[in-house]
Amino acid sequence: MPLNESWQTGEIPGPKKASLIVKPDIADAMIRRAKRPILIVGHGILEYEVEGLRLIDCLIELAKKGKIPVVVTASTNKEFLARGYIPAAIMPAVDIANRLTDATWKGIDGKDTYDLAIFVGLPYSMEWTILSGLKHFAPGVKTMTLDCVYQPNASWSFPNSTIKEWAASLRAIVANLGD
Amino acid sequence: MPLNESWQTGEIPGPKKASLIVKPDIADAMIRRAKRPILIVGHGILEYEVEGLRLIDCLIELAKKGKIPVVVTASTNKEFLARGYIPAAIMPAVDIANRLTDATWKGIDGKDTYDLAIFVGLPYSMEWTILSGLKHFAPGVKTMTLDCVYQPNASWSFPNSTIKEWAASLRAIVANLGD
Amino acid sequence: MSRKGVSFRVKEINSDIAQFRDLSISIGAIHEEKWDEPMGPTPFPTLSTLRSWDHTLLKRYKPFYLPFCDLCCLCTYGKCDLTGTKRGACGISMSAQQSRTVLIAACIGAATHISHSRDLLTHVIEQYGSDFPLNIGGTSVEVEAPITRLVCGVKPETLGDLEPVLDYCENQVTQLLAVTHTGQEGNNLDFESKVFHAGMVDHVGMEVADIAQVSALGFPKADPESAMADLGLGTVDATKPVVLVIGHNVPPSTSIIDYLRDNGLLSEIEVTGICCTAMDIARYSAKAKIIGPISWQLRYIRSGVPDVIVIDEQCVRTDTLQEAAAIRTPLIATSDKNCLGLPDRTNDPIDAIVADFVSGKVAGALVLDMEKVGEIAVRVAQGIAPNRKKQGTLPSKDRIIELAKKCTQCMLCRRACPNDLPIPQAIKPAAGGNLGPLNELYDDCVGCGRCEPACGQKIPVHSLIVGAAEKQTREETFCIRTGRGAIQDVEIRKVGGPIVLGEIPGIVAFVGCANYPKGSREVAEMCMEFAKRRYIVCTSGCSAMSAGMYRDKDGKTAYEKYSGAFEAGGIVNVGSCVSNAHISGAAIKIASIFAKRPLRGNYEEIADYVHNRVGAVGVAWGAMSQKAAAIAAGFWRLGIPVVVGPHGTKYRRMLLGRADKDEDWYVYDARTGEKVYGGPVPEHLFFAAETKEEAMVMIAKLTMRPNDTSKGRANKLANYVDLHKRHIGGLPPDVHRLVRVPADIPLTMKSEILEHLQQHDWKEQPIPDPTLLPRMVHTRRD
Amino acid sequence: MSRKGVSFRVKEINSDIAQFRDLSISIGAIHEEKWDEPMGPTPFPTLSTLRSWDHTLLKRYKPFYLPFCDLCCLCTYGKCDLTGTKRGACGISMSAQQSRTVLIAACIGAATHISHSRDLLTHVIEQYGSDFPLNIGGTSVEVEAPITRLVCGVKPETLGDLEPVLDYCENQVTQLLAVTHTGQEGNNLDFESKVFHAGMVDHVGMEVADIAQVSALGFPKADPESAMADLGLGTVDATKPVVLVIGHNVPPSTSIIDYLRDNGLLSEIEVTGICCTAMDIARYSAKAKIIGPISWQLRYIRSGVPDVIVIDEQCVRTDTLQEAAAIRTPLIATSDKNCLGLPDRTNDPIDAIVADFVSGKVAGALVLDMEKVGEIAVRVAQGIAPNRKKQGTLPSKDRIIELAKKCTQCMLCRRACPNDLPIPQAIKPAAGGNLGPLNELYDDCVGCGRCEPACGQKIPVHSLIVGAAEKQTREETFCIRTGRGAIQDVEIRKVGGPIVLGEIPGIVAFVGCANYPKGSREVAEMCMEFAKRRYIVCTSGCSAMSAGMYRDKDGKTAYEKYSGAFEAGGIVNVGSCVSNAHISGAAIKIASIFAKRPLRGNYEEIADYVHNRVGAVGVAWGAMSQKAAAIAAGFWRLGIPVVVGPHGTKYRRMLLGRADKDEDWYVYDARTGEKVYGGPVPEHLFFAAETKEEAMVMIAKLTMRPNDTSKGRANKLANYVDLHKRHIGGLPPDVHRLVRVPADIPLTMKSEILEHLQQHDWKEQPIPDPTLLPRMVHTRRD
Ligand code: SF4
Ligand code: SF4
Ligand code: SF4
Ligand code: SF4
Ligand code: SF4
Ligand code: SF4
Ligand code: SF4
Ligand code: SF4
Repeated sequence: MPLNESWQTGEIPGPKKASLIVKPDIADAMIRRAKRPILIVGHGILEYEVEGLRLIDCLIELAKKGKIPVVVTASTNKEFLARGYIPAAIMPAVDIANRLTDATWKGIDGKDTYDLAIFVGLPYSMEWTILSGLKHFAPGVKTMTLDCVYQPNASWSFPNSTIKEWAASLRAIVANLGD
Repeated sequence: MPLNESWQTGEIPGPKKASLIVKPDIADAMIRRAKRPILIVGHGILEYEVEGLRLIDCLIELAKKGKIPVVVTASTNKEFLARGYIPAAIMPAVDIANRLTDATWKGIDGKDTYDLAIFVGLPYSMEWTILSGLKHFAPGVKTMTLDCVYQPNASWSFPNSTIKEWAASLRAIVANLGD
Repeated sequence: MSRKGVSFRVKEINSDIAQFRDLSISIGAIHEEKWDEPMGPTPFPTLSTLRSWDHTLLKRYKPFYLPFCDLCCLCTYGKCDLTGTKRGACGISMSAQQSRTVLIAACIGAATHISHSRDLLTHVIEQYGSDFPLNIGGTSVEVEAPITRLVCGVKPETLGDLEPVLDYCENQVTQLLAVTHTGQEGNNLDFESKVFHAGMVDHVGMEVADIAQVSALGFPKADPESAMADLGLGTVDATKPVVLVIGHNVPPSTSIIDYLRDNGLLSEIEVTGICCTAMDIARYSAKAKIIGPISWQLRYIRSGVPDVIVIDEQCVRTDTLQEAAAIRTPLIATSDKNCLGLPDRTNDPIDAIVADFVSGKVAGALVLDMEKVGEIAVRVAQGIAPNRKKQGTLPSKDRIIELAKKCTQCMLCRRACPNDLPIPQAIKPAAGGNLGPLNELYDDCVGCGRCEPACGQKIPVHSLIVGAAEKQTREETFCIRTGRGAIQDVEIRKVGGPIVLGEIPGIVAFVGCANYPKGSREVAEMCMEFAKRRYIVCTSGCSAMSAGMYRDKDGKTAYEKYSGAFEAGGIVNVGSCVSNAHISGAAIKIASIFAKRPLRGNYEEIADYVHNRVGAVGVAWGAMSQKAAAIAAGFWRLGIPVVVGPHGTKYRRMLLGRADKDEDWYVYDARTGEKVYGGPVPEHLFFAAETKEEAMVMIAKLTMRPNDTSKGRANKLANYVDLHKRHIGGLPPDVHRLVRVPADIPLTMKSEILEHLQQHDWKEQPIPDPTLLPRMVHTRRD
Repeated sequence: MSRKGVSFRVKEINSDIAQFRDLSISIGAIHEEKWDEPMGPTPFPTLSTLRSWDHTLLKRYKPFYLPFCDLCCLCTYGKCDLTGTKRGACGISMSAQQSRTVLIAACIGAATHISHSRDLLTHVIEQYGSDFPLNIGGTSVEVEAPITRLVCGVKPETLGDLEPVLDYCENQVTQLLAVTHTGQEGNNLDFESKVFHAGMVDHVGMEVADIAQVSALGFPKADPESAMADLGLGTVDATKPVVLVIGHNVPPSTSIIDYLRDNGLLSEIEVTGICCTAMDIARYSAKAKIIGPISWQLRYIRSGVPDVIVIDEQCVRTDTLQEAAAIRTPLIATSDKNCLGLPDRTNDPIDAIVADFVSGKVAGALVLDMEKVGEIAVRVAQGIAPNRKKQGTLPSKDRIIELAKKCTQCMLCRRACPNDLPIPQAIKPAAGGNLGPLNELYDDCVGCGRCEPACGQKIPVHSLIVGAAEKQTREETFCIRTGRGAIQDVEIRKVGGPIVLGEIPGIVAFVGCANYPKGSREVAEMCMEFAKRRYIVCTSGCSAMSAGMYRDKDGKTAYEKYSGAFEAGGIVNVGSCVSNAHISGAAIKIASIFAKRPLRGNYEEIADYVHNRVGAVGVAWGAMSQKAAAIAAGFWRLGIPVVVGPHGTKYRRMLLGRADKDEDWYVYDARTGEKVYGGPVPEHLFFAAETKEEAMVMIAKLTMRPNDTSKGRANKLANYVDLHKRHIGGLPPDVHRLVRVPADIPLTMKSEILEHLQQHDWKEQPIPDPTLLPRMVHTRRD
């Protein structure tokens, strides 16, 4: 599998493409460096379970450790609630992305703009187009995806990976963040 | 300069892209392996001179050593004639490329089809589109460019290079071929 | 030299020059006088006539651009990299370029409906004459052409009256397409305004097509109890010769039915259809069987069942000739828009054509004479069926296992699949004999075939999936209420009150194509859910088929379970794609018939009424085509929100409101002229949902309107809150923005909502008499 | 309810309903009777009428596809990867997709001309009335509308007669655009046939526009000695208030001239123009100055000279508003196709608008009333000029050096430049004070501005180049013969013989945009070369300007050096883009007037004549736009070859003959009906040349026709061989394919050509009476 090609073969991006998160520390560094990160979680995460670890639990840990507010889309909320974690906001993916393009938007807490938006779990092509929207129209927001496939329109993305490699990376990111 | 991006920033290719000629031997191996190579030389070569070496002389040597028939486009013929080298054919670039898409075409000598077409010296975007035509419609013909810029639609291309690096590579290719 | 020359056939022009003049006389505006409604301000609007209305909407519902490509490749200055703030060689910005791309799509869509409309109209006029009266539903439908009346300010009474309406449409499409030329419009919002214009013109074109065919071909006339037709692969009797029709323009298919009828063959031959031609042929004869939407083309052809394939135009897979050849089934092309490189046999004798087909001498032919097509198709099917033996190309179980063994798990098929289906993961067990996982993919597969050329091992991936689902396909035996056409004026009068009072929480229309993220079933489930909740549910085109392709736990399809009337809890299949005009037409008729707003050439006022008062929502869950883009745009200009599935983000932009920006939601109170807060309703104009669940919750929310009575708002809120609780979890976070006065709160949810309101510093807001048009202040006529 | 409603203004419809009916009566075909030519076989052809002619051409000139993108992104099933033999989700193949893209471009181009034509016609009918007679050249031009007569079979005599012609065009564009919808046409050659159809319809639309404006606005009427106008940046008197008009639709500009004339201000104000509006305003008043083609927009605006900018439609840079604001020059938009987001001030009083502009309160406004525009523009220019002080944004020499120092040599500007100009290499010395290399780029720069946003250092690269060329721009003082319009019938009669006999080796038309690989000068050089060789040279649009932008060693421009007559060695500027119709019209008139072939509705025969007998070649050296694509397609359907520059490969495909395949070059001999070898002439239908030299050699070759007399062929060969020797070197390798009989050999080249013939086993071939239409055998009428 090619590392840094669109997972959907035809969804070729233009000249500006995501840097690869080749090592988990890269993602950690970016998250640490961000003043106001936000995590947007789509329904796709509900499917993933590797070696007993459910992705959603990993993300909750990430959000807690990194103190990152979570926006849930679609029905993802139910699963978070079921785990006793109350997301910062429930909002469709296009709505939160649209707000991120507004440089005057003060965030879900009304305090300030976000400088890093971390996406995970949206359908591939929907995430592709939404990240494209942000690439072009949200110059102040860096974007990162935590999916196991390359998303060229993000600022940083994992390469196309096997579920195993990817789960290991995620675990490492979360572990590091705790440091 | 990025090695394997289109030299013209906007001329993004699709999923199928040229392999890089990272070392001159790669090109040599391809040329040697070809049963019936052909060299197509555009007018752009007339501009290039590096450290006393004129590109055209280098190509004549390449053609001679590799016993590769040369097709000249535009006014390139005059310069070849001036050096006492008679090209195998004079033909506009779109004409020779069009013939290469015809799997029944027996070549300029009427003997057989070509399996490797080496391009050099066409205007960048014209070469881009012509190589695209061959990528899609000449499945039996591998293509290579000897220009100093990356041509994504070829089968093999040099990376975007400085004139110096590139001249050195060309020289090495020609030298190797003599072996 | 009359404009009629346009639609002439060559032979006619040749035969008699005088005819030109005769016809030019018949163009006249005879019926004009009979319509005593005074002309409104904007008949035959040009590109700029309704611009200020568009900008009013666009100020609230701003485009959120989702570039699907970072480049522009529209002229030879390009490709231009438009990333971020870069501009192209013509000076264009990314936002304008995205809107420009939407405009091209909307123009293609509108042109497609309008040109279809023109071909159909020319055909029925040739058959029935210009003076043939329009009859959409007898006396039940007095407002026969609400969109045409509204947009053009004319009241057509005969088929001939529809011609100048199409002239207008063609003129406007040409103007609009010109706008996309290099170095024309430079402003994204003005591009968007033109997209709306294209959409409006598209609805005129669709209306013309459907009222012409309903009138001339005797389709169900606004009949809530139109007949049921068979639906699904399993309904075909493959022992008979089988004709397959694909496309959108019904005349070649009606000619098949006519020939069968005239020759007493109706029960000897199966006439089956895919896409809108199927919908319309079933309106012509309920004996025709509907196989399914566009995604069924490959699987049905590969099954080997059809003995002859007749294609007309639109949404016909462009590899149909190759697929037909693979099962040795002849193909007849019948539209000059889709000639497939075939020899033109239009003027050859029928016997010769039939003989050539039956002997296998030719694989396909172009026949542009509709009357010939019927006989040819039937006789070819009869002639060829005995020898073909229905050999398809779908692999047997053993063959599937054998093919699956060749798989290298390279993932390329999955990476080519629009729905990212886990194909390699399903092929692996298949190689070991377990076809279950492959079969499971069947429901979610949109039948695009892209996985096949992607596979380096030449595994016919789609055929593997369909082959593995063989039992399931045999069980596809559903039914569908045939397209009824328009909504009766009397139905409008009946529901007008309940809609405004809120007994009916809204109108939800499921329209458009089958590019679903998770298969057809989701459409059926949504239809049933909203019908159960007593919304008025409308369906059309591919979505109307999908709505019928599922049985609930009682074993009933949506059409069996719910009535076909335009009433609370009805599921109203209006018909094919062009019948979508009856849905926008119904919204317009609510304003005109129920609320008595002047209709003629009075676009802005009617749109303002619909936007502020009629709780209609369009849902194009699998919208794929340029036509779908144009249809959506026609709804947008009326202020009707449209919800699409996740693939809809590829349409390049959403039109999203910002509920959090109070200043965006002010309306004029028509009674006082004051600007008052109307609430974020409807919140969006174009919205892509990630999942069915998110869509349903959003649909319920988008039926709200500033004009809702408290009873109405309470009913709408009850549905919204309930759906949110079930599918998203908890009370909706924005419920305080949607409650205006205490009476808006649904009784059963009182305490929890009150608590929420308190937490959010809720304040009571008066319910306005809302309008976005300053000129409507104090001038209300209802 | 007449179709006239289409072009009505709202106010008129409102004011009087009866008018509808009055007008519907005036549609009539009154003049039909007066034209005694019998109707030909194909008036008002539909998409399929001329299909077999197209396929005949396409069999010989097969598309060579040059995909400019490997994907299709036209619907939400996509993007689809179409690499090699892959197919999209709709089943489409790469070849069909490329042709489909060409069809979209051709539809956009045709729609643009036709909608421009409609707006113009509506405007002049409003001003002069429907009955205003067409007058293209008095009695010198009896065949006033050769294309319209040929295609539609009608003979227009008044402005009003042109309306139904445009109805036809709009109808066909709509049909054609529908073909590009997902799931329509699946065959690449049928797409190409539709491209040809779009081109043919485009030429009808162009003809209507130009004969309407020539007639109504009093443009030069087929006048070989039309006035000379100033051309070039250096011709503007910047001490006066300066108006700049940009676009293609001349009415706003004529309204400026009218206001100046009426108020005796003609010599007080400079009226300057860019693009075709410039060409046409100079036809209206030779006092108007033409700045240059599209590539001059940025440099002229940035010079700060214009005090007001009036834009209409087409090829107006979409960043004009931003550029205008940067020099504090107000902008008036006048077309509903290009509103730029500006407030609509159409109905505001002129004084208020002028005041708002002059005070700087508004930067731009939309004014859709042409009559108001003239006064506003002039008064704004007068009011604003004294204060603006012509401050431009071009950097001084010092500033250039300063900016150049910021350059990091990252190459991004060069990588953004369509012509791959060595910008970083020129900026380096500039940082050291040597602006020479930067200045050298000026000639080759197409002024697209793409280099600027590419630069991370925010260096205004294009401005640096223009700034460095400051002296050169001041010296741009050229002249151009204003567009003469049609070719006189008597000229056609005069050249018909010499063309067929070969005294005139061919007609070479330089048309289209300014996307040149190496600047304007190459066009001027080619024009002069072919005029010197006594070809008939035609020019139009941007190319006509470029042709005048160069002085030869005698200090003369092409227009000063050569006559404006349609004769050997003439350089005939027909006018703006829409005047291109007179070039195809001239070819048609050679068949009709000189050879007396029936014209009316007789497309195939005329095209067959032109293709086999009229040695015309179109050259669109800088073809960039969709309009250029449509214009080329109109020439292709007539069998006239078109040569483009290297950027032309981005049009996605060439149409190339294969001289080496003898079997491709057989024609019918009309005398005998036999199929005989006609030789590979013209060799190509659409050809992209790599360099000017290659183009010139190919042009000379492409003027050959199978019907050439020996004298004619010898003359054509002499030019071809001579050009080949000079520019390519040696005898052309294919000369043996072009000599049919010994008498074909140019006398002066006898021995070397004979030697070549011997080496190539040459055999004499009879000269046929060539036709590609079986039905023309034995039925010749000339
Ligand atoms: S817009 Fe579409 S066709 Fe053009 S470059 Fe982008 S993906 Fe390719
Ligand atoms: S239309 Fe504009 S942005 Fe698109 S390729 Fe042409 S110049 Fe570039
Ligand atoms: S045919 Fe089905 S499985 Fe194959 S790519 Fe299309 S949707 Fe995916
Ligand atoms: S593309 Fe073919 S080989 Fe690759 S995973 Fe899919 S089925 Fe297997
Ligand atoms: S709903 Fe969509 S796919 Fe179906 S027939 Fe209509 S346009 Fe085609
Ligand atoms: S039109 Fe066809 S090839 Fe293009 S994106 Fe749609 S399905 Fe794919
Ligand atoms: S403005 Fe001139 S230099 Fe700059 S990119 Fe365009 S052509 Fe090249
Ligand atoms: S883009 Fe700017 S910094 Fe880079 S080479 Fe060009 S001028 Fe210099």
